[in-house]
Amino acid sequence: MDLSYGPGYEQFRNEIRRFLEEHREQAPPPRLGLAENSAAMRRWQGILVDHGYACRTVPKNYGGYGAEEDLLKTIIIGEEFRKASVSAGIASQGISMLVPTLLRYGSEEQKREYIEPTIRGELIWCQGYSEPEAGSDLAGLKTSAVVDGDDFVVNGHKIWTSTAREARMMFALVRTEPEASKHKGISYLLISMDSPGLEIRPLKMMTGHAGFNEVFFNDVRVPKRNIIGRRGQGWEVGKATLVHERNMLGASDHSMTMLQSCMKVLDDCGALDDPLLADQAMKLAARTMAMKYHSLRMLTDKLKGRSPGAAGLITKLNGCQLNHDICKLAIDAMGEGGILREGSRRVRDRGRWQSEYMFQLGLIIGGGTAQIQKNIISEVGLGMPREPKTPQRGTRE
Amino acid sequence: MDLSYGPGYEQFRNEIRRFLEEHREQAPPPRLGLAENSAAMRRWQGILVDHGYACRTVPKNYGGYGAEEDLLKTIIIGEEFRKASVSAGIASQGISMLVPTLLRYGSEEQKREYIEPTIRGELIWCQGYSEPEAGSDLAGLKTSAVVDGDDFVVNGHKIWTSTAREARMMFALVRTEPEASKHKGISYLLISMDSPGLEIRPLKMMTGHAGFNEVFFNDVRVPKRNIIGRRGQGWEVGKATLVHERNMLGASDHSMTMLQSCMKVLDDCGALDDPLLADQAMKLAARTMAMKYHSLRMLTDKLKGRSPGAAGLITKLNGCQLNHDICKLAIDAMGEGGILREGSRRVRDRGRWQSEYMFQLGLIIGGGTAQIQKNIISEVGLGMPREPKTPQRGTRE
Amino acid sequence: MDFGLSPEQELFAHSLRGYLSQHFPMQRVRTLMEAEHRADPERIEALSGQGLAGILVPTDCGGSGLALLDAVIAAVELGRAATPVSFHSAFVAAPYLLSQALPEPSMRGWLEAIAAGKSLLSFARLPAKASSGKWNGSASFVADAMVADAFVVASGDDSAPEFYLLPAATPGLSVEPLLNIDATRVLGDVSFEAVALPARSRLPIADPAGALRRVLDAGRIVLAADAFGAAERSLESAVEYSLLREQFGRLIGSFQAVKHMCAESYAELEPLRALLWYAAFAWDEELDDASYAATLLKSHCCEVATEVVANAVQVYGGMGFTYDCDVQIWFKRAGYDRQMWGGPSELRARAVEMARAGV
Amino acid sequence: MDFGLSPEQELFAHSLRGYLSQHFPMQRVRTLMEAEHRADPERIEALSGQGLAGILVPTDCGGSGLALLDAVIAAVELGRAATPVSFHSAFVAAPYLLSQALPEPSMRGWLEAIAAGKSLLSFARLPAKASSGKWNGSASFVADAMVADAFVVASGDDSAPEFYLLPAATPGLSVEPLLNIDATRVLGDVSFEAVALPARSRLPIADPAGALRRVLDAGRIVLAADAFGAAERSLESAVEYSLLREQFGRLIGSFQAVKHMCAESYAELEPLRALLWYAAFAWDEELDDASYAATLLKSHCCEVATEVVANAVQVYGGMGFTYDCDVQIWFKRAGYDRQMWGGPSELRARAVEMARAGV
Repeated sequence: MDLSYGPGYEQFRNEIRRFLEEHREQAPPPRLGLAENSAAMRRWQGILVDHGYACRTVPKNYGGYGAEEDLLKTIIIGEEFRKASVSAGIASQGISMLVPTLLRYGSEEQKREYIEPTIRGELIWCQGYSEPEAGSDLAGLKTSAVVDGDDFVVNGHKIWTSTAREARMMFALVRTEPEASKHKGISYLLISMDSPGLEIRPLKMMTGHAGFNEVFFNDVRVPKRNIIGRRGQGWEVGKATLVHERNMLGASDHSMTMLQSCMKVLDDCGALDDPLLADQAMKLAARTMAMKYHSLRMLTDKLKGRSPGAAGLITKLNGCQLNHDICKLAIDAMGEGGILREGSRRVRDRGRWQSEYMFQLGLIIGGGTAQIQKNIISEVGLGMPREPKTPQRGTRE
Repeated sequence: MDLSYGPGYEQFRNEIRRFLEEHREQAPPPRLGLAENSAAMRRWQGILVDHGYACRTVPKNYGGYGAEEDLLKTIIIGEEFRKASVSAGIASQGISMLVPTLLRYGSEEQKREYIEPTIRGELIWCQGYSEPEAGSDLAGLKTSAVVDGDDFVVNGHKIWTSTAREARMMFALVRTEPEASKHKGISYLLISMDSPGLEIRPLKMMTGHAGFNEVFFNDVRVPKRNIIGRRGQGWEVGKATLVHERNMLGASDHSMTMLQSCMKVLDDCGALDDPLLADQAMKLAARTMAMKYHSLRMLTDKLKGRSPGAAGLITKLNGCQLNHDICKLAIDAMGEGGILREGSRRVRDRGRWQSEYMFQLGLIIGGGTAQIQKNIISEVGLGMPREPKTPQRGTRE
Repeated sequence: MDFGLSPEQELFAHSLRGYLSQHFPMQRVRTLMEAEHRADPERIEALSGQGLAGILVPTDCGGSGLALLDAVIAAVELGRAATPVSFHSAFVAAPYLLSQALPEPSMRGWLEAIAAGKSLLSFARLPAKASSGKWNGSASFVADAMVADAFVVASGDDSAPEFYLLPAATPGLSVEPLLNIDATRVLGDVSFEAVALPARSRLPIADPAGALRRVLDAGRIVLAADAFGAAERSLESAVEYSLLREQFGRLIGSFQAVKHMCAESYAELEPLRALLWYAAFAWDEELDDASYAATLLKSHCCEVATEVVANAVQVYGGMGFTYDCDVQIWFKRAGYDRQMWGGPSELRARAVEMARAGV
Repeated sequence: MDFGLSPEQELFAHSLRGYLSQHFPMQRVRTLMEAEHRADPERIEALSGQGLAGILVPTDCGGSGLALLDAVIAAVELGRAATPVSFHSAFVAAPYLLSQALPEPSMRGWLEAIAAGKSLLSFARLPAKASSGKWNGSASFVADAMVADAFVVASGDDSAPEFYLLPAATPGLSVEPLLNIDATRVLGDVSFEAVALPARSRLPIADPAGALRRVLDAGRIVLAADAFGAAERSLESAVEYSLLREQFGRLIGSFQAVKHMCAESYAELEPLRALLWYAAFAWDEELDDASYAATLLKSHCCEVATEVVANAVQVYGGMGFTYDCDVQIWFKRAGYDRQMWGGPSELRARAVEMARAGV
């Protein structure tokens, strides 16, 4: 048991601190959520890439820093940037999902064409996986791509596409082999967002913000060379980067930060004098502390090359529920003020608590609902049998 | 909306009060749980039957009082006896389940033979429905009864049989037509507990008490005339009396009484000064109050001959969980004293809270688990589809 | 013994449900939500036409003179339909207090105007007491603040409140909007700067502390009814959706996880219908445990409603999180009901005091 | 960065699990449960042979001189196996306090006897302070009261406690048994009637308030570990049962309701393993948040354990409610752990004070 990082890493930490001291004025102000697409942010991203603090393992010949994988260094970078309240650069789906995919499955030409502009924030991507009919059953997607000459012709409808309006390209899963089995008929395509026949409709959320979009394809032509991997290999290609290792500690860090802010709300509202609210705060503190050390345990397993087993499956389920509950407590502590929303007079923290309360509920749903996660925990984690599959029964008669 | 009973019923109430005043010294002291089998209790039961305060609707020619069905009168009897802390007589499965069954399905001979001694407490019955393999799937029972001459020959194994050691007879569900479908192959038999080949084993519960038994049948011979209804009609016969109307208000009355005692524990332990325990008490008070008026609503529906619909399905699920939670709070309020059990020095209320805490958990399970009840609420109450049935799949491969 | 609604009450609920679904369908609700702080006489007139505005107004003032139980029936329907109206303030609290002050002849005019849908009143609480005829201070989270024609103000603390009726145009009185998550009920702050109080603005109420307790109890019961309606409708709506939506080749409503989530919602929610009835009945009859019942009801009902609407969102999956899906409207509606006029833990702390005092 | 058990610690857990399942199988546990208040030197010797008795005893007193983290590993295994022993009192609290008083030479003998399994000590709290050398009062809920050879007594309030070591045969000291639901850990009351205190019975502990805090923290962490073990084992056992038992023609473990109940139990319980480790580590390293972590841990872990064992009983169905089904033993074991040395709400109230003080 050792919670220190050791001298080599502490030296690395000092380097980062020096870097931050020297360069912090060049950084744009940090924001919640995905980093915005601004010239200032792109300049900052360039500096980070050049110094190896962003996309550090991307090889030099594709415009990266070419460092070796080192999970602890990645974590220390995150810690120091967070502590200094300096933006850690662009957190886009292009960087977190497409680039690793290209590095593993892309052709040399594709790598040279897309990686560098992506990591430097010049080329923005959006993700086209989910579909309205598929929902939790992602592999049930129906958007079709049929070969016609040198192109695929794409028809269908994607949903939950964030940054669709800002993106120049989409990486998408489409069905190219309708006769194959569900998971074997999918291909991974890169689609230009300027394509004729492609239409974007913003999707307004419960919170009032349009954080997502729907994207419609009506005979959209995509060059055949824009496929990553082979035809029918798309499920494998897309699945490989669904899990972001970078965020392994992110979830529990986020909960810790939220709990701290929530305690501040309670303190300011005098709610710590209300024993009931204080009691709830301590319940949440215990859950948060447990998730914090649970994450450290997962990290240790990772560092030692061990599989965390079933214990690795619960982070998301617990994290979203925990964050949702922290928001609920903050709202309760504010009393009637708890229902105010962004833009109102006297609203606290710019309405953050209500919108996070809703957003976390959305996360409980998004990316594999809580129900599906419980299925996985019981099946993969505890070895319980799968639901019997009976497509015909249980449907409406 | 009218919470009074009206003058006619108030007169009936006064009659009961006069009766109680005149006769209360003859009553044995009231106990929790099922009324015991004692000579004093049988005498008292006889007095109650004669005055129409027990088994009041059983016809005179079978030894009863012959009153007409009147739910309100039944309720008023219960209220007054409870208020006066006088035993309301024998509450046995013979009286609550077998007698209504005989009245509806029994032959004239069977009625004459069994009803009078049963309602007077001279003939004690036990119930033989559940089996270890069948569990929640009651109709999956396997105990077989094969005709041989003038007898059925019974082989099998019953479980959860209360009062098996005291009973002279058992009313049981057995499989007589193995080739028929699950529900159509069952018959309802009356079996003497003295029969050769019948063995009783007490089943000790988590609480430390042996409230139940297992009963084993090894070539037990039962005269063919001991069948109630026709062969294969047993499921219909047995199911008709699974629901006791008498207990419609019983559950919420019981919760009210438990909550009151629990509040007394909190008060005595100074736990009302602990805002957290007091808060939990109020949560339980709200749930109890809701169930109290929910029961009154069900009663009103019943009086008006209306079906309560889905609302009638939740009483048991909520009641057991509520009682379990009330016990948990009382235990928490007692602190370290909460773990003492019956017979200990300094134990409060004779260890009632721990044993009820466990017993209520048993009730959450017993008589249709909470899981099954939720299935029924969703299917019958909310109109959601049944689970697809796939006997082959989902079993261990 | 008859614990349930009368045939007339059931008919009232039924016809109100029909009326609201026809005249305030969700599309119109959404339009009204966008309008938020604009006055909207047509809406109030339409609701008064259904007898909602005058439900507690005495019959000799043009109202229906009904009981709080009837108001609860209406509130459940308004919550189900998410109808944009601050029913607890405009049509319960304000007319109740005015009718308590009926000896004062000017009240009659206001009550008639309320019942006819001509005036919209709002109930406000102001901690500061009027001193030497000039008032300073501010009332927070006042329903309909920007659009109300007049305010019924309860000032001072709970033990010795005073009640005033002040038209919105009173010099020194100003309002500022608040934006809350639930755009079907609008709120604002009302400020008083050296407001002069003419003698006739004071409501002559015999037992002011009792009246304040009664008006708060009534408002809480009605807010609980609203949350109940919102939760009930979102559960029904989720169940309907689960019978249409397929995933993994099955209706999602056939998955035990979805079924049990709905069954649990139902089992938690349904008994509160009876408690709603009882709390209103106890209020109407002024039974001993009326205040205790109201307090327990609001705390518990609003907590259950929070769970039920969140479960409904989960049944809808991603769609439930969109603005276009109606479940978000009930979600926010229940959120408003929970926080207003006392949150769950605050109310339970009050209930403890009542329980200790032997209610 | 290495947040986890060392290979030696994993081996210790593994071998202890094997040992307990072989030498204290559930059948033997049941036999020992019946014996309850009878002394049983064989059991203690067997456990000391595994190094459990001397786990916190310094090496120069014949112990293993290990850390609380190691004791937590043992406690999880003892909870899993429901081994009849009051580990938190006999092998954690008592030896910890004696080792704090090691300057006093007589302590060495007691510590050696503990480590060797020759003496069974018990930790008792007595509200009354010794006055003029004579003691009156009584200590409640004392582990192993009837069978302990001596008592380590903490007397007086938390801010200035005094510690004494009194052999069970001390004149004026008497014990009476209590019966608790969990027959694997026995309790009693210890009465003091004009007990004379020889000077050497007092433990010379430099920072008595600190030592009391540390001993309570350690005991709470170990009780939480015990509850964790009991809950973990009951969940595993319920899952195993669900893969054998069929109902309605299917394994009950294939029903989503059963699966999700188990998944929820697992998701609630598993993160507490890391918190157990951290709380013990923080105690060992005397980190600033050690007491806060111990307090939060015990309150939350015991609540989760209560839910997990109740869920396990439900998976077993009717069988889970019988005395023959082992799940009842874990159910009661977790019930004991929850109530002893501070229940959940009491501990959270303490944690609030720490949080406000800025821990």
